[in-house]
Amino acid sequence: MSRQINGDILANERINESDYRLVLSLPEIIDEVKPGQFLHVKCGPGVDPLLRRPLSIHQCNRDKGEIVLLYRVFGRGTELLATREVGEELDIMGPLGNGFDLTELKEKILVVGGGIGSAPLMALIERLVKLNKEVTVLIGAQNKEQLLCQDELTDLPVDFKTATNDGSAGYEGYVTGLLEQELEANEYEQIFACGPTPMLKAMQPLVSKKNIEMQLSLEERMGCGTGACLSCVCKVKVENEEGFEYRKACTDGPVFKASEVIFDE
Amino acid sequence: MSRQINGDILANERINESDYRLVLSLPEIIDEVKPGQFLHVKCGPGVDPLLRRPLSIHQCNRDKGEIVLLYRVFGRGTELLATREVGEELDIMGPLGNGFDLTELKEKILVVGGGIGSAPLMALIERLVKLNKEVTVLIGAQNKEQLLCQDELTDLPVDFKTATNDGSAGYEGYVTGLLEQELEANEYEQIFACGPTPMLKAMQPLVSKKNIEMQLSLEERMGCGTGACLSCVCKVKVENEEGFEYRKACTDGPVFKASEVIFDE
Amino acid sequence: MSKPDLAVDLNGLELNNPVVTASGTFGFGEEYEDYVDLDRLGGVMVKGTTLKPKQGNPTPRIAETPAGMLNAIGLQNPGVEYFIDEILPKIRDYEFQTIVNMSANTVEEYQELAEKLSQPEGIAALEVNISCPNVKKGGLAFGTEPKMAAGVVKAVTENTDLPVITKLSPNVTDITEIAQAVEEAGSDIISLINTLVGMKIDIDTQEPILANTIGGLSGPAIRPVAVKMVYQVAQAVDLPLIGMGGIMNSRDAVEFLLAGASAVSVGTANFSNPGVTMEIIDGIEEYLSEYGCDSVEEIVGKAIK
Amino acid sequence: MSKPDLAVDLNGLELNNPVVTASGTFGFGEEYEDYVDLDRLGGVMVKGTTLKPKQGNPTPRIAETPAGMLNAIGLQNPGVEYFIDEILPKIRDYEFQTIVNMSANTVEEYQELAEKLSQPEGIAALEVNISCPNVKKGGLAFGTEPKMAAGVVKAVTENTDLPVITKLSPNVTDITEIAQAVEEAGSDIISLINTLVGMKIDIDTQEPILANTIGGLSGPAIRPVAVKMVYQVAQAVDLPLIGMGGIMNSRDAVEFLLAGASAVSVGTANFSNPGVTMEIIDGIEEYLSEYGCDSVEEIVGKAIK
Ligand SMILES: Cc1cc2nc3c(=O)[nH]c(=O)nc-3n(C[C@H](O)[C@H](O)[C@H](O)COP(=O)(O)OP(=O)(O)OC[C@H]3O[C@@H](n4cnc5c(N)ncnc54)[C@H](O)[C@@H]3O)c2cc1C
Ligand SMILES: Cc1cc2nc3c(=O)[nH]c(=O)nc-3n(C[C@H](O)[C@H](O)[C@H](O)COP(=O)(O)OP(=O)(O)OC[C@H]3O[C@@H](n4cnc5c(N)ncnc54)[C@H](O)[C@@H]3O)c2cc1C
Ligand SMILES: Cc1cc2nc3c(=O)[nH]c(=O)nc-3n(C[C@H](O)[C@H](O)[C@H](O)COP(=O)(O)O)c2cc1C
Ligand SMILES: Cc1cc2nc3c(=O)[nH]c(=O)nc-3n(C[C@H](O)[C@H](O)[C@H](O)COP(=O)(O)O)c2cc1C
Ligand code: FES
Ligand code: FES
Repeated sequence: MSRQINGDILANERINESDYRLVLSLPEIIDEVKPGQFLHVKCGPGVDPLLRRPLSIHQCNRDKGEIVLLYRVFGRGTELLATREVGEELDIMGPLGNGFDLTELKEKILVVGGGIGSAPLMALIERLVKLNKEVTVLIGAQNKEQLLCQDELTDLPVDFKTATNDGSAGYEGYVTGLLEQELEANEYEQIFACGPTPMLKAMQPLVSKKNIEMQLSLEERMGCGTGACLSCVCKVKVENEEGFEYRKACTDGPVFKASEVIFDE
Repeated sequence: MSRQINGDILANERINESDYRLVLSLPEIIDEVKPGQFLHVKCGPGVDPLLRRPLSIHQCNRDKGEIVLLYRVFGRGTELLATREVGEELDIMGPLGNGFDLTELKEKILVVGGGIGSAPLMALIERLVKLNKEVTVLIGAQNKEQLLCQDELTDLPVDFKTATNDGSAGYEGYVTGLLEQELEANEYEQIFACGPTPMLKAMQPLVSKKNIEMQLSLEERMGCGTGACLSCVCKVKVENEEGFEYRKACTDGPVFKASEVIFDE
Repeated sequence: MSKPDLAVDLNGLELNNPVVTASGTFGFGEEYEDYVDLDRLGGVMVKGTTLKPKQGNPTPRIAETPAGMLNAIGLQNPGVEYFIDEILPKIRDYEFQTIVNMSANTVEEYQELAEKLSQPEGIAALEVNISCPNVKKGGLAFGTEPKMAAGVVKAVTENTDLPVITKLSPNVTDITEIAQAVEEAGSDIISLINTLVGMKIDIDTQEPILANTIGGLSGPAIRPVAVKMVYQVAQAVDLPLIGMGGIMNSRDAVEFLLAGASAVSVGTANFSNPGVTMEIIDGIEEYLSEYGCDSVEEIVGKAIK
Repeated sequence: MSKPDLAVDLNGLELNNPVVTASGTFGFGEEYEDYVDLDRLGGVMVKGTTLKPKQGNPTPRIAETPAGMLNAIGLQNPGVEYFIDEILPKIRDYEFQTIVNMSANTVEEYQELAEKLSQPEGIAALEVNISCPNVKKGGLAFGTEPKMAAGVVKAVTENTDLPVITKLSPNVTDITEIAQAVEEAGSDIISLINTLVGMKIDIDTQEPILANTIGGLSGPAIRPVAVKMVYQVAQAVDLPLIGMGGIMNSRDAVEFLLAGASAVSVGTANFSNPGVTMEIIDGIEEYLSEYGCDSVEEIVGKAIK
């Protein structure tokens, strides 16, 4: 069950030029949270902006009842969110979405994140590590400063590699280039990925060629977050006349099987 | 000349249940300010609310370059203003309006304020005292807590009387009741008043009966504040077919001669 | 003092209270189960339903605007048969009145929809969305021309015993003309307003944001337009009105009641505050108590001079 | 790289840059002298001018709404003679183009206004506001019916040598129909949009807030409607357009240019930010530079698919 509640803001700190780390006290919902789910956040009071903003659950500290979000300041909503202060309350709906499907986990797992899309992967990686999976993580970013989760990942028993567009850390180029290398060098049984649409789209053929099962977390503009408004749909392959069906990112996703997702031109 | 500038907020403190005292650093305009003028304030960024709010200049400290506003939290704009913090900047236009006409000052002067309408009178009183006028001040409010300027007025060489609706201080009843008493008891040559429209309207016959010259500061909803939009008009007696003309509160006012103002039913 | 009576009877459509949810913004009700006590709602206007299932438009389907949003969902829905067989049985048992919003491109389709929706148990009323383009007449919306609007409404009223609500489009020169035409055509209730047509361009890509280019504007931005149209239509017809357009809280809802609506419908506000309908029901009750009113009716149209 | 050329030629009306101020929101220009370098403005559309002086409506004349405002000023103005004798001489020497917005209740009055305003030096164009009620036809606005609109425009174009701008009302079913009618009637330029009709009720007093009950909605709330109408009209006529409705900054202005307007007019934004026009001129220039454009023209209508 999902709820609309106010969570106390325990921290809201800038971690690099564009990104913030927001810690919320949400003991009421903590036990329901799964990696890959998101919160639908009212960034400020009033009607400007009018709509909530979907933000993935980055980390989930069950003992303390705390949920961590990682967000990039992008437009009006996230700008406003960045001004919210410790001690204030944040109006959220959540947890929302299906999260990653962990029912048929393989052993050798690759996790790929691009840009702020790396946010939801941390909670997943922590879970995979707990389950003693063999995890390799590829994180891509514009530059070294924007590489997310570096400290956390260095502390975890995972194989962690990075790619930056400007070459300031790790592989020089897109994380999809690093992925290509990685798929040549090693055998993986399962991939989880999140990032900008062009990245996910580029990954699709690379991975399907190798016949590896992959789950993608997609981003779509959302209205309700509850499955009511049909704003957030993604194209999914089905056997009908058109060859596709629209599924809701908010309730049917945001995680979909890569093999069924259709990216438009 | 009036300007649009950002003033540093030096203080913004609650002084009773509903009212705030806001101190702005505005050295750029301080020398142009006259009692009875106002600032047109953008209470917050963004489009909610869209319009500025007119607030009278309560006090003007020329040496320090500081302007003090006194405002009551009423709706969305003033609510937002109350959340603004020391160190932030406030976007204002000002000084605006004609202010009180002090060109033909008499000796024995009565100043009457009702509710938050007392705000602009402080700057006036301070000026009158400096000019060694014999000043009597009547201030009305709902109750003792909401009586404004008490401390300041007690410290000044003026005759200061109060009225409260609930009788918790001074005369019990409207300040117009106190005024009636006062006009019976003493002779005044000139009156300045500001307050809610019903109060000003009630004062008009009382004062005209005695043939005392009076200036009223009026409140109207304002758009531009510059005389361009014609939202803020007041009816003023003139000799034309209709017997009146609309004058702009923002540039022709907000202070008008009581003898020329027409209050609608 | 006893509590005011919130129930309203709209020409045969009886609601426990005057608060319903607007079509396309509340799914089939169930979607809000976690946030709302659905049994407390007056009614739910379900997602626009067509004869055949519809995939809807490509994405992006929504864009945010100052105090509003644009949508171009394109009527994605599973079709009337799926609705009757699969969805209705699941929502029938809630206390709310189920109002089915119907969309079609021809008069014949409206008629067929009315017939189909009049069979099953559990539907309280039909809402005719006449903002859809008339395919036969080259895409001009049914709702923009009195005769066409009347034709659609007749096709529905003559083929159902359910109360018929006609939902008016605000994108017209004179909404009272359309309102009078649908009144004459037998509509029992009028709901208004549907969205204003609008668009938004991304100046970075230099292209319209919505895949569909244009979309429908909803939310508080349009409230003044909606209130004015309710106020006008209330004086032009004798039918009960369901007012909507930018209602965000109970104060806004009361504004529509004072303007002449007998009930209100809440749309976009559900997105920013999923529990908003409960707050609105409570708020209307408080307002009535405060003003010493025994029933909702006492304030309906009170601002009309 | 050289600076982009901001000058635009709108069918005979030459502006140094595509930014003008909207009628009724900027007085006669002078009122903003303290805040704006008036000489830098492309043009000023002065307050709606009538044959005889007008007192206008009682107060309250404005009300704030979400991301917008309602106004019902009622065309308070000193009349055309006072304008020509007393005001024009004071503003003639500014560099901006003076555009006179004309309002009247009959075709004859429009004609007389056009004649009078064609005499003096210093007027660059006439803007015909056809949202006024047609007294003879019982108050239906001229701008809501193509033939009536064309009649007014003809009466003006046939009696002046000045470029004629027709200002369209958005409160119509099909704005392209009106646009085409005024194009045929000889209008040189079209400006759009005027305000949407709206109202607001004070739920505490249970009465409309505006003394006039209804008013015109302006500000960012209406921008999506305005952009869509500009986009549509740009494709329906061959005339240059002056786009307006909720422009708050240079990004919004560019949105209108991309939608098909050759120039923009700024209204309500002057109230919240009196220096906004200067920021908009600078912002458009920056945008053009960033996109490697040499002139404004290059982006006009670029979002049209
Ligand atoms: C399931 C999901 C999880 C997400 N998780 C994160 C996260 O953990 N951290 C993070 O920084 N971002 C995340 N995003 C993206 C984030 O929602 C957008 O960056 C944010 O909504 C932008 O809002 P804005 O007001 O700053 O931008 P604006 O451009 O002003 O927003 C305008 C509108 O577009 C929508 N929008 C804009 N960009 C996006 C986008 N990329 N995806 C979806 N809607 C968008 C907004 O929600 C809003 O309705 C996620 C998106 C989805 C769908
Ligand atoms: C010349 C002048 C000087 C003023 N000086 C002061 C002062 O020193 N201290 C103070 O507390 N108040 C003063 N007021 C009143 C103050 O402007 C309003 O209380 C304030 O605008 C209310 O805004 P809001 O957003 O809180 O209320 P809302 O009701 O949300 O405002 C909605 C709209 O109505 C207008 N409005 C509402 N009430 C008034 C009012 N009484 N007068 C004018 N416009 C109104 C607002 O400006 C806004 O446009 C003055 C008004 C004028 C005209
Ligand atoms: C996402 C969305 C989908 C909508 N779908 C429909 C629909 O299918 N049928 C219909 O008649 N109205 C539809 N509407 C219009 C609403 O029912 C309502 O008339 C409009 O949004 C104004 O109300 P609001 O401002 O409270 O949202 C939709 C509105 C939105 C925002
Ligand atoms: C206070 C006010 C007065 C106006 N007066 C006139 C007028 O006299 N003539 C006219 O054609 N338009 C008038 N308008 C409409 C504006 O010129 C403009 O078309 C409209 O406000 C939309 O632009 P905006 O959203 O930028 O304000 C007025 C608008 C406002 C807000
Ligand atoms: S956001 Fe409304 S259905 Fe997904
Ligand atoms: S507020 Fe615009 S003329 Fe006074």
